[in-house]
Amino acid sequence: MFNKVLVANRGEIAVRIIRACRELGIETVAVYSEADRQALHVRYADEAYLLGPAPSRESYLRADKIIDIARKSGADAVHPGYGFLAERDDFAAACADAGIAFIGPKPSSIAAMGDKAEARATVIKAGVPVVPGTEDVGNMTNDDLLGIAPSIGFPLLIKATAGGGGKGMREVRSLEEMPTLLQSARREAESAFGDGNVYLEKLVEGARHIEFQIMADTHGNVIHLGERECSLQRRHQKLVEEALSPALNDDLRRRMGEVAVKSAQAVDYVNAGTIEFLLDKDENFYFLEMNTRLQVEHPITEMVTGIDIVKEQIRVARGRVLSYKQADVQFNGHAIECRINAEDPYNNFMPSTGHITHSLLPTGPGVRVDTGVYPGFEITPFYDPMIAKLIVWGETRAQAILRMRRALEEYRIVGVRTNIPFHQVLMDSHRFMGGQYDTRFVEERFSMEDAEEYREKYDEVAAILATLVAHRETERSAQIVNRNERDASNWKWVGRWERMHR
Amino acid sequence: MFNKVLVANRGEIAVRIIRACRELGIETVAVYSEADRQALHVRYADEAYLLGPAPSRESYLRADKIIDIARKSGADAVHPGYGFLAERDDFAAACADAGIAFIGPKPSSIAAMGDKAEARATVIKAGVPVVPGTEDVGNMTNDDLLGIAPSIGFPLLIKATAGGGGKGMREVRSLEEMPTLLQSARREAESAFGDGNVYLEKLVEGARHIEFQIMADTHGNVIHLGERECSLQRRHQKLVEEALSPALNDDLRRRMGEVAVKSAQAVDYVNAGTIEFLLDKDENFYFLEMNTRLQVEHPITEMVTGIDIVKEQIRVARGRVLSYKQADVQFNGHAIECRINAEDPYNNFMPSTGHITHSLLPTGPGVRVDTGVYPGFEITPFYDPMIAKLIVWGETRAQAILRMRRALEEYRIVGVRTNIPFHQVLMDSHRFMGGQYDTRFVEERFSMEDAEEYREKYDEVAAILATLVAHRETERSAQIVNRNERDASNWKWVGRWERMHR
Amino acid sequence: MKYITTIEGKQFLVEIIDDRHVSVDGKVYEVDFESVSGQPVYSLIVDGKSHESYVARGDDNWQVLLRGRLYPITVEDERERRLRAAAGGGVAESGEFILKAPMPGLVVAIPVSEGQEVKKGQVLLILESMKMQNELKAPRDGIVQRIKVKAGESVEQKQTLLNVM
Amino acid sequence: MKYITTIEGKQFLVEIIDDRHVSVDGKVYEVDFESVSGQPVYSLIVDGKSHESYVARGDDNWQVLLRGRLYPITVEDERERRLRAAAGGGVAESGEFILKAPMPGLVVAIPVSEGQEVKKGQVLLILESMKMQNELKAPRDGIVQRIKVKAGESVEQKQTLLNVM
Repeated sequence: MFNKVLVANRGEIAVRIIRACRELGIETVAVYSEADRQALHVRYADEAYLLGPAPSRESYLRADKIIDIARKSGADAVHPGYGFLAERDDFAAACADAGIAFIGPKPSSIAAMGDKAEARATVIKAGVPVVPGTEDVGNMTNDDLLGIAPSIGFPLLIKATAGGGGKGMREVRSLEEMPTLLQSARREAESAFGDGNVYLEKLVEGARHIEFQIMADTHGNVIHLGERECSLQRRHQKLVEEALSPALNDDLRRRMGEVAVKSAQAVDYVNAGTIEFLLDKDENFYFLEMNTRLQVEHPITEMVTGIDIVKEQIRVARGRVLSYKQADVQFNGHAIECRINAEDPYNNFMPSTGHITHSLLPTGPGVRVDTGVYPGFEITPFYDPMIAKLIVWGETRAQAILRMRRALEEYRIVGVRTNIPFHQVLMDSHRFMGGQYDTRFVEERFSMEDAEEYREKYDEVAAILATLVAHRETERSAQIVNRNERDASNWKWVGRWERMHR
Repeated sequence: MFNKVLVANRGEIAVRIIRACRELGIETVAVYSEADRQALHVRYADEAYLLGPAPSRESYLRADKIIDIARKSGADAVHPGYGFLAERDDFAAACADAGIAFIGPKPSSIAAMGDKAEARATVIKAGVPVVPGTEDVGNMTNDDLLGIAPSIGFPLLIKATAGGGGKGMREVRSLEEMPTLLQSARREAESAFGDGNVYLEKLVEGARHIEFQIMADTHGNVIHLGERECSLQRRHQKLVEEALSPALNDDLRRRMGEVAVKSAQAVDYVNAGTIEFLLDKDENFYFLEMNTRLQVEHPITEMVTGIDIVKEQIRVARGRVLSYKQADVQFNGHAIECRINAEDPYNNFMPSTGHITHSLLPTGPGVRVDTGVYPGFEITPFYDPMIAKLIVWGETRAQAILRMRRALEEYRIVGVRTNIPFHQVLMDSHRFMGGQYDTRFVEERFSMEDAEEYREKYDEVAAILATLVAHRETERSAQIVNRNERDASNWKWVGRWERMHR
Repeated sequence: MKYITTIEGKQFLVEIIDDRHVSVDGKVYEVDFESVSGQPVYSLIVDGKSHESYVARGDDNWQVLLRGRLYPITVEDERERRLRAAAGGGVAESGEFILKAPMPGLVVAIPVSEGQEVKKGQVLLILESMKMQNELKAPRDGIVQRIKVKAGESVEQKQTLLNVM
Repeated sequence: MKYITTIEGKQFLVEIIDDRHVSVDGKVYEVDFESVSGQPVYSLIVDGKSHESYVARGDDNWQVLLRGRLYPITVEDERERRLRAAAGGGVAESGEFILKAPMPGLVVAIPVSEGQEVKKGQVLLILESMKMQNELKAPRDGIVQRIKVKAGESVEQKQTLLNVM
């Protein structure tokens, strides 16, 4: 039993954890970097201690300082959130050594699932299906690879061992074209990473990214809370998640859920975790990896199950038995999450920094916003661009989509660019509405230009707006010139005035 | 079937209705007074038309103008919200005459329930229990009243016919003391209202105010969505509501629900409505009145049933069959609503007006805020002081209370005084936590001073805060004086400086 | 800089040592004090404890709203305190009291008349605003001098309604 | 006042008649136009239709964000238009292009070298910010002139990175 939790994180997830603690009557300790003195988690926590300068490695990644602060403040538990130290088995072990409860799995489970080869081997032993392919061992020659390819089957992927970002990756449709593609893949990998090693993996076509939420206690009980559909990604960053997935039926859900539970049991798992699968069009599914922590998108599972996952994490870490058995987990309605990022969807999703000068949150029935920012707060370049999660619930998937559209339309954030327009265009797309998408949809078959037709409907209004704003500004600058004064307003009128008169 | 709804209201309820319409793909028309050009309902609606000057009787009560605007804009339905024209049978009839669907009951039902004597007579005929007493007919002599009193039973209340606000009201414990009390009650009523008429009503001791939500369609189906506990009132204004009531058990809920349905059927009711009851300590309950409209506190019922009442109102008004049968209505968890009013709990709940300069909404799991205001909006003296409804859901009543405390602590509104501190003290009170309260609790047994003990814990912190702010201001005014300049900041430093140096 | 800070009779001697330190009755605390979003909302971290408060100026004090409780606080520096002590100290329960409209509204009733003796807490005027009737009460005993408005009249915020001597 | 307002090649002749009226290509509309909360957020009611938009200045245009769609718009009055017509019109696809850091960050890689010919859309520099790698691309064909930073260097917002002629 512990009574004071140190939250070793920042942003919306730190706020989320503080809320759960407060609702359980547990005291909270925030830690913060110099850039985060005014952050919401500092304002909401009972105690707050400075970690160090803004860069993560000097602040939120300083495991030693965090354990010192836990000791100093009398915190007897640590919640790591996601990212930063959440999947570092050495940090979990260091907490245990210091006599501080780590609200998460055992260090051995984190380590087992953290090593890709070990995780794969472990779950294969437990009878869990994985994507067929050569193991990621490197140093295989072209002859080795050409020999093994037919047993994996075509189409397959050549992937760079040092890989990432699609560099050195080639799709192979037949054995004949494979030698040439191997050459070019190795060449690209060599130039990109200085390492020409490649391996093979079956190409799962039209694959969806499906993940199951696991909860396990220290008494041997493991249950799943259903799946989340996470196929909408860009550059391997999730953008939109749904619970449940439009691609699963009850039978498939039961079968995948059982495999997910088995995977967790294979590493003697405790607390909340997520099993990621690839699911193909023929309902074949393959274990990808396990995330041994609370997931960004956990709220959509909370919305459809009514279970507060963070409170349950704390219960389990306190040694209690899970509050729910598998049969208690019922799914009600549909939930969608849009990740609101400070990035410009009209400029290649470039991150955007600056002061938030104004903000209007969507509220009302079925809408939840988890955020760590507020008007007056500065978005700095040091951390993740995700500034809020907009989550809606509806009785059906269609109602949830309509509600999400309504909420996106209401949401105003002024001061930084956000990807809200991306989500708006996505929610209007027929492919999304039909639930017909896979992991390549956003990058290959989606464009902000899809909205052209829609746009014409309001172009006259847009023209009036631009003209009225320009007119007002011209008048304002004229007045100011008359007064023979200048001021440095947001309006950059000086620049405009100079352009006009030079 | 209609496709465009005029929302004949303002504030949070207009926003609530616009949201429901938008989520159903129905277009919306807002109306607004000169004070409300920047109101949220104007910003969110598809169309918006000016009604007239700020006072309600020149704007939101102008039924004629509203019907004109509906015609002009092509709106084929009107949603009246609550207050203003919501319970005016002539307005409902005028809509029908103009061929516009009124999203509410028939004019005859509004009229029947609007007249206190008729409502009472109607439900008595249907076998519904009412508070025993003389009918509100006036002109009874002292002898008449003394004669009838024993049949009502003691204790009873003498009430002014013209009554209101407790004036001319007397509690009578026995026949002996009644003549004297009649004299003084008449004298007070005469001086307060210019009308000395009084009547008698049984005094229901320790009464709770319990109301049942009714939904009825045009096909003869009437169901109830359970009760709301509304006993926490001040000057007959509800402040906090809960669903379900801690005072009811399943059997009593079933019995009261049946009576509520019977009451609605007695006036051939259609659409959403609310039956109000008084409930005494011995589980006797009495019909008080029916509100023939959407209720302010409808969200707590939505939270525990998962039913969107406003969407269901629209469905029913479109002639559809109710989406739910009585057996479909299940209650899950507990919900609480706090009405956030612009009034100062430390100054006799005096209304507070002004610009909202800053606002931070509580968000996260289980929290809903329905509001019509935002930073930059001005609270004017023309309308109701309720600026937001803070609604929370929890798996149990205890969890809901803890969550409400958390949400109240997070809520910041700067620019006007609010009653948030009242709610915070209330949520900490043992009586509230125990569910032990009746309609007189706030006025007779609650005080903001109850918090004295709690306050001492933080008085040193408060002293530091005040001193730092005062110190900073002194330094700032000194600097400004040095620069021989003055500015008109929020800080009123000029006044302070003058006081210091005179 | 030293201040005498008083919360309803309870005195604290608060010294601002430097930007990061204050002492209260001799005990030194490390403080980190910032206003949030340029508003009169303050974040204060005292020896690691995080507090947030809305601090507003009252008529003759500071109103600190902290964790749902309101603290009326006076802050005086030593010079102010000496001056007040020399002047006799204590807030006199006499002098003229001017009742001003706390908000715009409509005068519903004035249950007192000029020359009438009134007790502390007695209702002087009923003002309707935001659909509510608000009773404005006498802050102390006295005699009503001049009534400047009448029932049915609309008044602006801060408009003088009547005075009591 | 008359303006020529252009959305991606589509022209509108917009005349501001008075505070409450504008015409677009000769058709008159009643407008009610206000900024909200002192922000560049505008509420516009045109013949009863209520719109809300965020309007920001781009480098050489206005960016109007309306109902989830971005409209890049140029607004010119008649004088500006005459001047531009006299100057030959059209934005020249030549001259120096200076690549500046769109945000503070860390230079991860510079896949081009001085004197190298680059095509429109080619990656000039990779900048890491907010844990993301962002590719900065050439807006048109040209030759890289001077590279002022190197991989591993931290840069401030708006700092010049390199230029292309």
